[in-house]
Amino acid sequence: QITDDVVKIGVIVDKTGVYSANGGPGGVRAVEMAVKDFGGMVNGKKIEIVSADYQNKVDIALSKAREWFDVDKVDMIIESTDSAASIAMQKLAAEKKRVMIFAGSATTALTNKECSPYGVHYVYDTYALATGTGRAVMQDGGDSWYFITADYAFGSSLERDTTRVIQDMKGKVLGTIKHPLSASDFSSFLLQAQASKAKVIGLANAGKDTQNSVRQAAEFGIVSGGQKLATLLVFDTDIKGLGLKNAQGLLFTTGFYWDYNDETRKWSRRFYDVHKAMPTMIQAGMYSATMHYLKSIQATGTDNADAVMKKMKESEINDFFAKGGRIREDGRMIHDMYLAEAKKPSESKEEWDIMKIKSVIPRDQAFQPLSESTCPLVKK
Amino acid sequence: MEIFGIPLQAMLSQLLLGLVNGSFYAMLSLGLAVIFGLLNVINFAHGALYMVGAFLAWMGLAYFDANYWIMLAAAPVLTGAFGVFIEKTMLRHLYKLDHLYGLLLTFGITLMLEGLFRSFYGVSGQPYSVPEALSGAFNLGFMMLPKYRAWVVVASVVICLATWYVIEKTKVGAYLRAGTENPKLVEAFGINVPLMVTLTYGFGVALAAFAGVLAAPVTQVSPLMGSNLIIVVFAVVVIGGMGSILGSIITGLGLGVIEGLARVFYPELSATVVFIIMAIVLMLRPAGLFGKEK
Amino acid sequence: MAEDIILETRNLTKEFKGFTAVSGVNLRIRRGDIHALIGPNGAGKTTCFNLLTRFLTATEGQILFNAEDITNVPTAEIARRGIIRSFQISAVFPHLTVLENVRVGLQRSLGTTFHFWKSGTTLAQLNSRAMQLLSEVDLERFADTLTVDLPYGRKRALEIATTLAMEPELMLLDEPTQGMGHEDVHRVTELIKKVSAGRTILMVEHNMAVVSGICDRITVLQRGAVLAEGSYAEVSGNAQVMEAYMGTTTGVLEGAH
Amino acid sequence: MQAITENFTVRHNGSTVNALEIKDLKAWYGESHILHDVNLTVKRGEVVTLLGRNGAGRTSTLRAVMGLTGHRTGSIKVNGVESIGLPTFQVAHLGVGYCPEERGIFSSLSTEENLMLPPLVSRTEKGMSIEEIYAMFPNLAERRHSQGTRLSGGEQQMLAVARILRTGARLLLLDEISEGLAPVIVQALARMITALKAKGYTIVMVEQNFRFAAPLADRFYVMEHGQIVEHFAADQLHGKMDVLNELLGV
Amino acid sequence: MSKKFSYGVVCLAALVAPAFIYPVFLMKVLCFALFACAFNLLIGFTGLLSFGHAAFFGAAGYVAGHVLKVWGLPFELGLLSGMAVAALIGLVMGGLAIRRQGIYFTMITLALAQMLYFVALQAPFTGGEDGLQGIPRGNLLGAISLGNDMVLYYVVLTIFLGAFAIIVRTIHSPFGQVLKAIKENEPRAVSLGYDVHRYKLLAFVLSGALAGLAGALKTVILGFETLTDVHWSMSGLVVLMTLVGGLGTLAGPIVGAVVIIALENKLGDFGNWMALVTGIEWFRSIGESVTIVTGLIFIVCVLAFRRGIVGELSPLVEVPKKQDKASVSTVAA
Ligand SMILES: Nc1ncnc2c1ncn2[C@@H]1O[C@H](COP(=O)(O)OP(=O)(O)OP(=O)(O)O)[C@@H](O)[C@H]1O
Ligand SMILES: Nc1ncnc2c1ncn2[C@@H]1O[C@H](COP(=O)(O)OP(=O)(O)OP(=O)(O)O)[C@@H](O)[C@H]1O
Ligand SMILES: [Mg+2]
Ligand SMILES: [Mg+2]
Repeated sequence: QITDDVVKIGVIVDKTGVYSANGGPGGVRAVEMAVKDFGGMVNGKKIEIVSADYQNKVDIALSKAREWFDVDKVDMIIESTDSAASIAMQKLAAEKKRVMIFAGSATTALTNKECSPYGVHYVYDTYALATGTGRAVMQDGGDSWYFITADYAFGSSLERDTTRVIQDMKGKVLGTIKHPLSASDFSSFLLQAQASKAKVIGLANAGKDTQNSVRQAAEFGIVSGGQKLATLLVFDTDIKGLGLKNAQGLLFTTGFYWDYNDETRKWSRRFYDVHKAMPTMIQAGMYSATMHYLKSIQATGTDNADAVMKKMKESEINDFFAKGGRIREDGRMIHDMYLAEAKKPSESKEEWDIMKIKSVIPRDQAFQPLSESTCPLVKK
Repeated sequence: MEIFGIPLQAMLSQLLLGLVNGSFYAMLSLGLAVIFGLLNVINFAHGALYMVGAFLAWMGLAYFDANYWIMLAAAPVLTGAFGVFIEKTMLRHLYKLDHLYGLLLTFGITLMLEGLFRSFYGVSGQPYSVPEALSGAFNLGFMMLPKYRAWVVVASVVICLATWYVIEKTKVGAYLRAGTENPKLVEAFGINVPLMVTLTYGFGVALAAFAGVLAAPVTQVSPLMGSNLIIVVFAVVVIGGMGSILGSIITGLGLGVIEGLARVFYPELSATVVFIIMAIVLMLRPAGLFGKEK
Repeated sequence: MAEDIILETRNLTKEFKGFTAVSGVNLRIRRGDIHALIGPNGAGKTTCFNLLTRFLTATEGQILFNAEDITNVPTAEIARRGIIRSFQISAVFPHLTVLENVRVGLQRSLGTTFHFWKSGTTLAQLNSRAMQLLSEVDLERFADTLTVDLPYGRKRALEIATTLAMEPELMLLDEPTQGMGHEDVHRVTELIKKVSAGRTILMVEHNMAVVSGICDRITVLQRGAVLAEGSYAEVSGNAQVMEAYMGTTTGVLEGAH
Repeated sequence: MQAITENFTVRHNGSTVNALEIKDLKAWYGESHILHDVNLTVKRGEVVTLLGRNGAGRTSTLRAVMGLTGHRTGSIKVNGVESIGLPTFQVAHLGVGYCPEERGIFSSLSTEENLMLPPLVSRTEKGMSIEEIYAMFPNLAERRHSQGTRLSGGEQQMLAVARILRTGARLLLLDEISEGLAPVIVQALARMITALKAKGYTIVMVEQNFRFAAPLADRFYVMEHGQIVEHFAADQLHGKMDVLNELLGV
Repeated sequence: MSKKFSYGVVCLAALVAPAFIYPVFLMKVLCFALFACAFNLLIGFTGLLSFGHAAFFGAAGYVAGHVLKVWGLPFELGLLSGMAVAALIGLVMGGLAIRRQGIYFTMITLALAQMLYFVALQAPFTGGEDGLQGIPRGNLLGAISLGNDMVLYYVVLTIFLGAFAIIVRTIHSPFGQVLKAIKENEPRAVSLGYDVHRYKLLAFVLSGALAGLAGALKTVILGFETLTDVHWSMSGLVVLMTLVGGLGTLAGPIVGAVVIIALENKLGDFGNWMALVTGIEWFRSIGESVTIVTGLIFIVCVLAFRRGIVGELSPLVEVPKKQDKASVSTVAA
């Protein structure tokens, strides 16, 4: 049975901020698409969507989520980017016993210390990003690093995970500097990184912050001076924003690329028709996750969070986004990840032809093994 | 070579960057000082108008194909005209009230401007590239100094000194200074003070827009770029001594440099150093470094 | 020596960036006197007042009040010791009632001025004393009037009543009759005379009619220094004073009025 | 039409036109009505004094002429030109120099800058040259580079008067220029007024100080409660002493 | 009688309100109302415009959050420590700023508060950009669990009424009388022997402590504390609330807080409703533009309704007593 005779999905995204292109309105579109594709109804009950812009602010996210749960009786919240807000919402959702899906947040805390029986971490996390990109760069000889890190949960999580990879592979971290979220001028951070003489400057940030760092690094002659940039989190939209001229050669890890196979192309073209941009991995993941959630409600016949979560964890995910995907007891959805490289302008044949997949990171290696998880839900 | 364990190279380059930031502080606090001097209004909207200047530059390029140099001239004029509009329709009615109302009004204008640009362009930045003629960098040996940033420093110093000269050394400046003290009397001498006030506001605002256009290629163009800066600039103005033209220029540049130093020696402090200096200055000289005790 | 000196300055000097407004002034004010400070414009009279009440800090010299050094005592503390000043322009609390104005003067004696938790009605105990003071300056009819609505001369009277509430030993009046019509001048002069009983008054005044009428002693300042001191007769007989103040050595010392 | 003819007369037959002609002037500060139908005429070359008690409205009359009060109605003709609707700065350009009650020396300007501040207000009149002014007020020459407000009270007063002599204004409105000054300086000012009168200036003085004003003025107006209540020429002064006594307590 | 009566009605309404309105929202309104009242104590009765009140609000929030979450101390101590820290900050900030007047004072408070913002951004215990989360509400007097929104609501309401009573009392106390005199004519108050800076400082500290109480309460209610509360826009918000409601009136800040918080939270709904009623689709978009509307209100208030809602309405409702009118006289002259 469905409470209140309606299944309500809350979509909370950054609609206008630094991450708006990565998740943002496109994320809302993806969820809408999923609901529409599902038929707008589940078990004869209507599916409704509410969405909000939380501007990457924890307080707005939390107030909104609380109100959604208390007043609007929202059954599931899916979010797009901010790690700090995610950790806060994870706690709230656990307290209110509602399903909470993280599509864009990257911190591994969500499936470790802060894990919850009601939370699903769907697309990627800092562990996956760090191992994919970190390994590749280290193997390329980049064994001394300096980090420019976004000063909040996501940035430090990404830096920590990458540092672990570097140290495992006998590399050195020479220093790190934190910058506030959506800083505009990176020159001073970049000069500090430059002065460290590290071989690699690791950018533990995302979205516009990453774009600005890369652009300004060029201005100050950092790459031409022999240092290498490691962009730890890059989306298709960032490459578009930078232009291939600036972005070419950037190496990064991603969970999805629209031009990977026929299935991804088919879905992505549909998405492009409504959103006028190709999907990022977050947006694709939000569609996939919503579908999986709705299917689980259909299968169990209830919107009761415990039942739905049980079902979601039992059933395998097989769609354009993930093959053989599985949600573990710590809430981590595991699927294959890809190591990608931004194309040179000469290689690009059309507007969105921007990256090539260099290798596939199989799902068992891509994510933190359960054995290392500090999540109390994991039975050891 | 090292100073206190910091490579000289790192220090010099941070100092230069500090000077670039200081140039913006100086231009903005100069505009604030000019406006405060004659209108006795703390122009809270200064940051927002700086942002508008930057956005105009960006919009000029995006919609009208007007390049950087055209917009460097056009944006201040347009923003100045908008300032004239603000003064004539709103600020004008507040002069007979407490000065605080001017602050509150311009605060409201700030919210509106930021809100408007936000609802059209989102909070994240729009990239604006360095004009062709200024791209590339000077190799100073210890660092690559992008030509554009060198230009920012030069342009701002020239603008600041020119403004200072006009106000302190010319007849127009004498009218302005006298108008600051007793506008009614200056008017009784036969000078069109209301016009002078309007134009002064327009000029101050145009200065902010000019700084905005200069900043566009450095910091990207975003609706919140002004509000992040304006509070620091307020502190600069307090330290320099409110209303002091020379004070705002020197303090602006100086604090930029000090911030740069702080980034080398104690990066955690770099954001607060301006405020710490402010607190110290206030304890020792309540009217600010160049201010006159009333 | 029998003279009872209430206020004395020793070599009092004030410099403003290279300009000496008050230089080496030695004043001795006798208890109970009405003492006038006169001198051409810019002689440093107001500056002297500001130094005595520490609205300005002296560059050099000492101020002794009842033989105690008060040179470095803060402004408000000087007032609490019994030196109360008036200003060249009228100083009242315009949006308090006349009664409340006086009560502000009295209130300090209760010692509850910082008690934000006490009820305002505890101030009622001061009302009778306040009315008494008001009747002294002939204002009791106006007790409940808002002060802004009073005519100018009455405001000066109220100011004096408030000053009296402080039980000052020494009152400093800066040009108490400036900008007044002739009747008001007369009224205020009488009032000063009346309240001077049992107090010392030091006043700056350009109006020689007032000075000659009520002052016991006169000090003439010029360019920041004391030019002459003595009774009205002594001072007005001094050729230097006549020269400096009237621009002529003949005729009598009289004010601009 | 009439205004044009009057303008015409100004140019061609200046001396017959009154320097200042005020009719039915009413003025307000905010809500409070200060001037009630003031009527007053000043001929070219005359020195006229406004007498009255404090608050009688003398300062307000001068301020109303300059357009410095709040709202005002009636007619104020300066050299024959109607100025009631003009903004303050244009009134000055009709050839008026105003010396306010509070002197208004600018502290951010030096003595000389203060002196040079007011612009020329007349196309025909040159005004006094700076040398002439310094000759008239040697103290100012001596202190020309010091900050305006560092001058002594009397010097400030001289400066306040001197700076409107430079502008070519031939109608001077002087408010209480002897107020708060030592007799020695008051006398200097009296000599200055006499000298100006000899040069053909028209002067309207507001004075509390009867002794100062009496020997200088050609005519007197007495104000009370925002109205002119008495008006007489200098030669009638003696006969009017009783009235003055009653009105002013002289 | 009408005053007592209307107070009674308002109190009654406050008592039954949670039955109809989301209690968390109501509690938020109460917090901001208290914040605005505290702010008004300063501006309305001493004429000092502080643009740094976010410092008290936010700092107390952080301290209360830390005390409750990390140290696990009880609810009451959380609030008290928040208040104490706010008062301390008030003392320091006031010590630096109180000697300057008017606009100078305003700028200094603004800059000092911003300094605190950067401290909050970097100090380890505040959690930086992430803020403090999962702060427990704890128990009242160690017994009654505050986890239930309803229970907490009545506790918050009681605290609010108590704090409001303190403010009213302060205004009418002997101290309040001195403040009034200082506001009217400061040099004269000095010459009467009042050490005006100390009185202003006490007013500043009181105002800061009460603002701190509001901040601490807000943290407890919502269970988190972030940089938003120490940011200067929060200082601007409280100025706006007070201005909208009516500077220097007792009830004004409360009305202002209700209006502004409702606006922030319900503007979207209101826009949808307007769109429904008027058929003009454009209204749907105003929910996205809270700042524009807020800015507009600010401008309109400054230009046309300087006395605020209460200030404009009260002359219509009751015959003004002369003396009251005086104390309503807006920002310091
Ligand atoms: N703050 C200051 N800075 C510089 N000079 C000052 C300052 N205050 C006063 N002076 C100068 O000190 C001198 C004495 O001034 P003061 O006000 O004491 O004169 P006064 O005797 O009261 O004259 P008056 O009768 O005109 O009031 C004047 O020349 C004045 O310009
Ligand atoms: N700015 C003002 N606002 C309101 N009322 C004013 C203002 N200036 C003057 N008044 C009032 O107008 C009336 C006339 O004042 P005015 O200054 O013209 O008098 P006056 O004859 O020059 O006297 P005084 O000797 O005091 O200079 C007085 O009652 C005064 O209180
Ligand atoms: Mg004096
Ligand atoms: Mg007058």
